[in-house]
Amino acid sequence: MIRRIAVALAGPIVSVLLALLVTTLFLTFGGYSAASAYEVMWNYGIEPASLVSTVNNAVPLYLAGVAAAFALRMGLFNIGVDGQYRVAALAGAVVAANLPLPLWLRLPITLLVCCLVGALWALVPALLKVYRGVSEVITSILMNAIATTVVAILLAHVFRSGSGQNTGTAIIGPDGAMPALIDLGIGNRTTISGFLVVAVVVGILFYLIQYRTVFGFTLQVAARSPEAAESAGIKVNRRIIWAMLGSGAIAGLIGLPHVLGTAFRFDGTLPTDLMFTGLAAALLGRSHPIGMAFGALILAFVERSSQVLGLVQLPTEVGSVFMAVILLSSAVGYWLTERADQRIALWNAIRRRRSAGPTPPSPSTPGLEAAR
Amino acid sequence: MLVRLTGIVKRFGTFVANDHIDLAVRAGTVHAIVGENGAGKSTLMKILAGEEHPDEGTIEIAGAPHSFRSPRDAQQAGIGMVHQHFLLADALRVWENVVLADEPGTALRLDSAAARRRVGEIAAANGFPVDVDAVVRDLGVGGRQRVEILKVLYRDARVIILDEPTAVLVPSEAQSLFAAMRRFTEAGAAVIFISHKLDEVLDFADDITVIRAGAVVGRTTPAESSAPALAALMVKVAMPSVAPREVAPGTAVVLSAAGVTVGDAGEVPALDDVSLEVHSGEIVGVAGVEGNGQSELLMALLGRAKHSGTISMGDADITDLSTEARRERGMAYIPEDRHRDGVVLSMPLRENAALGYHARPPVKRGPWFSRAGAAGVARTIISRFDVRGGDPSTLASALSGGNQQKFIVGRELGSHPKVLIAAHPTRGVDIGAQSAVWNELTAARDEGLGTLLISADLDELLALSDRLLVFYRGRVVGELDPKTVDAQVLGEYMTGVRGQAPDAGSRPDPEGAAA
Amino acid sequence: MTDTVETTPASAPAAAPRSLAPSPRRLRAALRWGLLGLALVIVAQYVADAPGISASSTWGSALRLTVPIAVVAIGGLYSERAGIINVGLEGMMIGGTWMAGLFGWLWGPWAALGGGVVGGLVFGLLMAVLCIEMGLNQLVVGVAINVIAAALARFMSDIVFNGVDGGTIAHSPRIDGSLPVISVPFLSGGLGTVDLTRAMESSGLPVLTQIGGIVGGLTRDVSLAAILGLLLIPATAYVLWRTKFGLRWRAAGEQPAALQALGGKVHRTRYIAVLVGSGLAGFAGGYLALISQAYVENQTAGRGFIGLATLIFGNWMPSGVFLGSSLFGFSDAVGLGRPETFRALLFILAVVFLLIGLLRMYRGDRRAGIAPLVLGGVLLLVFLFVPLPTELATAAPYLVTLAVLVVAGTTMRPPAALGHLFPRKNSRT
Amino acid sequence: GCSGKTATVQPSADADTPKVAMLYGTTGDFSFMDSAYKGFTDAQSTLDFTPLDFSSPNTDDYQDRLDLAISQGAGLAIGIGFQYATPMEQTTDHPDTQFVAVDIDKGTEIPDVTTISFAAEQSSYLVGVAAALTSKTGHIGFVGGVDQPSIQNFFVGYEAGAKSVNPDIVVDKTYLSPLGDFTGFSDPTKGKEAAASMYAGGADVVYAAAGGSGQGVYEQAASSSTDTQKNWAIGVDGDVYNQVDESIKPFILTSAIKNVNVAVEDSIKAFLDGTLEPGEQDFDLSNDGVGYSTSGGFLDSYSDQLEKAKQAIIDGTVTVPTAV
Ligand SMILES: Nc1ncnc2c1ncn2[C@@H]1O[C@H](COP(=O)(O)OP(=O)(O)OP(=O)(O)O)[C@@H](O)[C@H]1O
Ligand SMILES: Nc1ncnc2c1ncn2[C@@H]1O[C@H](COP(=O)(O)OP(=O)(O)OP(=O)(O)O)[C@@H](O)[C@H]1O
Ligand SMILES: [Mg+2]
Ligand SMILES: [Mg+2]
Repeated sequence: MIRRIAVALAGPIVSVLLALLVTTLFLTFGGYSAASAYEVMWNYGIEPASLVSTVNNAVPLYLAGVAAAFALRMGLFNIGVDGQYRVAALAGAVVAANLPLPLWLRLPITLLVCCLVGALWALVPALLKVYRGVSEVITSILMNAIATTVVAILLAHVFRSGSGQNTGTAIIGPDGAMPALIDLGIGNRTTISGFLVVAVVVGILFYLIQYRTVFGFTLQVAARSPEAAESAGIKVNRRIIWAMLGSGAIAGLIGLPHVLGTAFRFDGTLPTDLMFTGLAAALLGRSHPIGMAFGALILAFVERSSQVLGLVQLPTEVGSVFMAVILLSSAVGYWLTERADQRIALWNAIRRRRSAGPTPPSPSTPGLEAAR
Repeated sequence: MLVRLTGIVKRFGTFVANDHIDLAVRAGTVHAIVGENGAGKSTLMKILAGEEHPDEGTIEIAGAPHSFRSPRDAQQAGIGMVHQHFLLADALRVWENVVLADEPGTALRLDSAAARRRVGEIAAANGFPVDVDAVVRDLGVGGRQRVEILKVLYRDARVIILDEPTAVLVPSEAQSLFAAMRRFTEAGAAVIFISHKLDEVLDFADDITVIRAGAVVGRTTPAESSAPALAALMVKVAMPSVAPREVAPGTAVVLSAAGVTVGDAGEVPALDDVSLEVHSGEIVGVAGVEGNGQSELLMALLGRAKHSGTISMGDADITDLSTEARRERGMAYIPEDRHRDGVVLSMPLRENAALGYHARPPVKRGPWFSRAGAAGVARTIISRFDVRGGDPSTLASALSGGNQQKFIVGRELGSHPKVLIAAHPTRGVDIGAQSAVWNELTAARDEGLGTLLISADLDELLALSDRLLVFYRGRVVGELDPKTVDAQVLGEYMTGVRGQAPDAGSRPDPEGAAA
Repeated sequence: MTDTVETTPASAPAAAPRSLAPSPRRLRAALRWGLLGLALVIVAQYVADAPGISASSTWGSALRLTVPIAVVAIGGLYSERAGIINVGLEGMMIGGTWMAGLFGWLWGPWAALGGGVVGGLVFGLLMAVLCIEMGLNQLVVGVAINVIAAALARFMSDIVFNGVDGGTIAHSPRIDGSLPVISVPFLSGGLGTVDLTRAMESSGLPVLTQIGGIVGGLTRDVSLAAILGLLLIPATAYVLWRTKFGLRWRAAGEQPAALQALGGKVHRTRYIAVLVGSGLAGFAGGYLALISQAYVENQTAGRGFIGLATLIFGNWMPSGVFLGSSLFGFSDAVGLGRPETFRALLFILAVVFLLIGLLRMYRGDRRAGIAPLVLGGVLLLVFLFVPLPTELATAAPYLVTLAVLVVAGTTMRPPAALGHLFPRKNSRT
Repeated sequence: GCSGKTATVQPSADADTPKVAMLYGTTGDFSFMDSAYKGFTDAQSTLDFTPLDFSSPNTDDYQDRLDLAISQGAGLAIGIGFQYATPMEQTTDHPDTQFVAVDIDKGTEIPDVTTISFAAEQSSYLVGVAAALTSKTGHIGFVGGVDQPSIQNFFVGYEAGAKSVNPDIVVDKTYLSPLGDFTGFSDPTKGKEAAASMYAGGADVVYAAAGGSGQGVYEQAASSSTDTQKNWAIGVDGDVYNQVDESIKPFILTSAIKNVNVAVEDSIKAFLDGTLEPGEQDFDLSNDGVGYSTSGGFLDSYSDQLEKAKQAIIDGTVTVPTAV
């Protein structure tokens, strides 16, 4: 048990250390002082405002990670998250700005609409996969590009509000925006957005659905062995559709923290590539609801703290290099710790056998146990 | 001695799979290796074939010591192995699979004409009718096995290892395999083969080595031994046998198919207008060479294949019901291919115990999946069916094939079904386990379970069935009484020599068929 | 069994064809379809009043836009045929653009192409070590390579290009000179001969104009890099089906255990495939950099992903990749042209879909006929009555590809061992 | 508020000089951002202040950057791009920091913020006049990077200018990517093909308002020119003639100039002088905030007409339409 926890912790720690090492190499190669870069980043990163911003910025990353993980657990690679949240965010911005209802009604409806639209956008790849045998990867990529165009057309010709260079939808008033969860009151902009609650709820739902329900079980079976699933009475095609719908629904929420909490409208400032960072969070956290939360927080922390680098004549790209490297090093880190763990398990087993004397051979080797 | 293994030890982690095994094989002989599931037979053969490295011990081929670092080394020493689970690239052609990694031609050009010619020649010389240009995906089990053997022959093997070659073959295919084995030995090669079917071992082997728990426990020859004696060496149970039934079959029809046809429009249907009935407390056997519609029948009964005609359970028409609904009504299923259909190898036994029974208690509690419930089911199966080598948290892949099979049988019978559709329930299972499975099937039968039994093992069919249907080209060509039929007649039905009357298959017609 | 999946042989089945050279029957079919296509283009040009649809500029553009996608997709084919999923194509391509910028700036255009290959190889090596050697998840590694390449390109530009004359954090200095362009003699004015197709194109005579435009566009001023890139397709087909390596390569992606059991070197084969593939993806990046005569940040613009889509669209076959990438390149070229050219493309698609639908109905396959008929009908109505927003043209290649997928519905057959780990020690997967 | 950590963050800072922060996207677009950055560096070489450089390619952290500038004690924060309007409007508590927002829509008023607008349509009008005067085919083109108002604005002015010379002139236009998809600013391959299609279709002058993709347009102007047909390209924001390779210079007719660098440098100067006032500053033809370049001398023969058109706009006798 202690070993399990140690292994679980060692993975991320080794990953971060590896990423630091590689980034240091790059910085040194570029003729910069890595130590001062990290020091500056760390000092800025642990300022209260930065920490709050980290938490808030981790929310969309977490949602993106969960969205990807939801499909990944069914063996589907939903590379269309970007398109799904883009379309959904537009719908959400329009609803939140225009629905003549009080906040307590408007907000849930907005969330729901976003889920629906995101799910609908994900339905296209799902249906094509089921009825046409077309890989979801290719249709998702196409749907991303199409989403951009559809949003552009809708925005330019239907929902654009106001004039000038700003091409956003109508401004969302306080009756449609996400209220703050708490204001820590320790300086400028230290309010934690209500979306933290949304993220936690999504995380819990993800956990319950995927890990605790019969439905989640059927998804797992369908992913690992479609034939066995069909024989057991699990309709694989339906699971594919449900998994994509679920993934799309969660993806639909990704853009909302920005729309309902930062820009208060849908406009050109909507971040466009949350999917990959979110996927990184998912991979860092091994698709586990809590692991992904840590992954998202780490990435958001790095992103935020690297903003300060320009001040010390260091390239701000260090942040993105670090984030990219940590993605890889997380995989490598887990690999290293797992290997080490298997070794230890083997030594332990041999020692136990020696001390216990000759026993009948046990068919299940401890090494296999640990590899799970 | 062509092959001499001395003191072979192989450990996996702390587990000793081979424990100081000595083995000697003479040129020009067939050497059989028998032993229960997990005894270490395949491991030993993989060591000989250069796929595993022994921790201790020596390998001598024709008197010369060898240390194989790769399968390539073993092949160069003249050793070829046909795996229990075939190692073929489905998307490639027969000749491509055969010549792979040993192709004729230059670096920049593969001489496909020469390759195809050579493969064709070898096939012809050994009496293997295969289309060298066929894509392996389209071949049946027998065809695939022939490709595997061609791979060995193409590399001029002097020692040919066959790991459970007959487990998947029907008798006629097995016969032609044994004929081919004879040809190899007459040409001076040695054949080592592993089998759980003791009668064929006694019929065809020259020498027999018995392995238990990684160690050799006996060396004998067919002349000096008998099936019970071998079984006694291998395991501590008697030969599987079925006591004469005491409870008469019921009269209620629990499963019936009427005019069921499976197939694409415009093509010869794979299953052609089949009608059959299974009564409560009855085991109906289905005999037939593999590929004569049995798989399609299974898929149709299970609700996984589109078909015309009607299927009923009891009085209820279930034609339009999903697999899930059918299972809900008490249909249990032991699949043909346990790795593909029966278990999810990467999941623990706990989850595998829930497979197919996830929609009912104790696994399902409201919307929740009860791990405790599933673990309880798994534990019950493990203890009741003597599944060895795991607890509910063990991955299914860590179980030996025979134990996986026992687990599946236990899961399906443990659910108290009304109807059991069982395909090859003892395939690849050692005789101890086989006897256990047979006992379970007859016990369930006596409690009123109606079973449709599809098997390639004629002994099994004859021992267990109350009635026997013979399939040929997707039709039922005869209904026989297992107590009176002789193997010769059965074989003629199965190969289409008999029972080809135009409408023989449309209705079970015992009198006409048995004549 | 998924009985709902339609099996339409839109792309050839994945099994090796007997012969690489097209059979007479195939040639005749190709000719028939080619003539039908030509007729359609001519009709569409007049119906939509869109000279652009047959203009040599459009077809030339189509060719140039096809090349990078075809090459990067072929790069993906190398690794995926060996069983390694390659989501990192975009990153390898980025590596290619950057190195091409560096090499090209220092040593000229030929070096730029070589630099592209080197840039791709850097990430190919990373992928090979991580996926083959360590057996890490291939999706993870691919995604990581994309992210790393983008970040590194910027970081390295800051160090290497920024401050150099003509270079910035987003650009390399200019690549001086370009690769030679080639025109076919007598057909399109190569070697100082007459330019027949240009004369035809400007003749204004129906049919002659269009043929002149299409042939001229495809044969005039074609860059050597483009020719090299396109030659990769038949070359790859040859390697895949006519060499010893090709057989082992396919086996490594279908059933590596079989290859290994026969003494083949699975890991070495996969290494070679991944490295060659990454080099090609980098080559595609180098090609882009040559077009802009510099490395420009983000200039790959997602083409690596389109390449991945094309590879899947093409069912992991070189011919399929060619088909997919030219479809994409042509629609892209049309989308960049005048609006009426896009409408002409719409018309062509509508007619093709209607024809396919009718053909399927006629052959008695009603279910398969419905989708193309409906889609074709809708497109025709849109063509006739709906004024299209101009923005739609930028999505032309994506929409066209999606529509074709809906209609064709391939039953994809990826290499059987795609994405499977193959640990070094064990003999069985 | 200014935090105590500033000192460690700012090793090279001279604690006494005022701090000026510039918040911008990324340089290297050969136009807008580069120009702004030039203003910032030019100011550093002539004026005495501590520069704080905030660059980020992200589209969603404008507010963060602004907050960071304030917390680092910037006396002046210059935001490059209209996206800074909202964050600056929402940041109310900044007693020690003055704000300048560059490239804001004309007529936008933000309390306590100096907003600078550029009449890009006016310069585009003039290059449109130049294009129409130069074109031999009566057919010109426009390649826009992204289909968004700021770029449409260039087109509107360009077309109006061209039509003022030749009402029958044909003006092609293509946007490389739709609204919200910024790849159109960095895809020279597409820029090149779009221009190729226009030149082949008969246009002989193409105006590229496409950021980095413009490079492809310039290259295509050169490579598609023949002995009988000379094709021209028009650049944008900075003087493109000075940025491109020698071999391409002969094909750069002119550039529509937007003196962002001047705006930045002037703001810093005014800040240091203590004369920077909140409110609107319009950079247009009248104060040479925008204009057109004459490098290469290709427009020498039309200078009278161009100057006349310019004067007409300044005088208000001609009103250039806008898209924003
Ligand atoms: N690679 C491995 N790692 C760990 N244990 C293994 C490995 N291969 C085999 N074993 C173990 O070694 C034992 C012997 O396996 P082997 O395949 O030799 O049995 P077998 O006699 O062929 O059984 P069967 O009759 O079921 O085919 C099994 O219990 C198995 O669990
Ligand atoms: N890595 C492993 N760890 C533990 N057991 C393993 C491992 N690899 C294989 N085994 C077990 O070793 C045995 C040998 O594997 P092999 O593939 O020869 O199948 P087998 O036992 O002969 O299978 P079957 O009886 O199903 O036909 C199997 O029982 C398998 O479950
Ligand atoms: Mg075995
Ligand atoms: Mg076995």
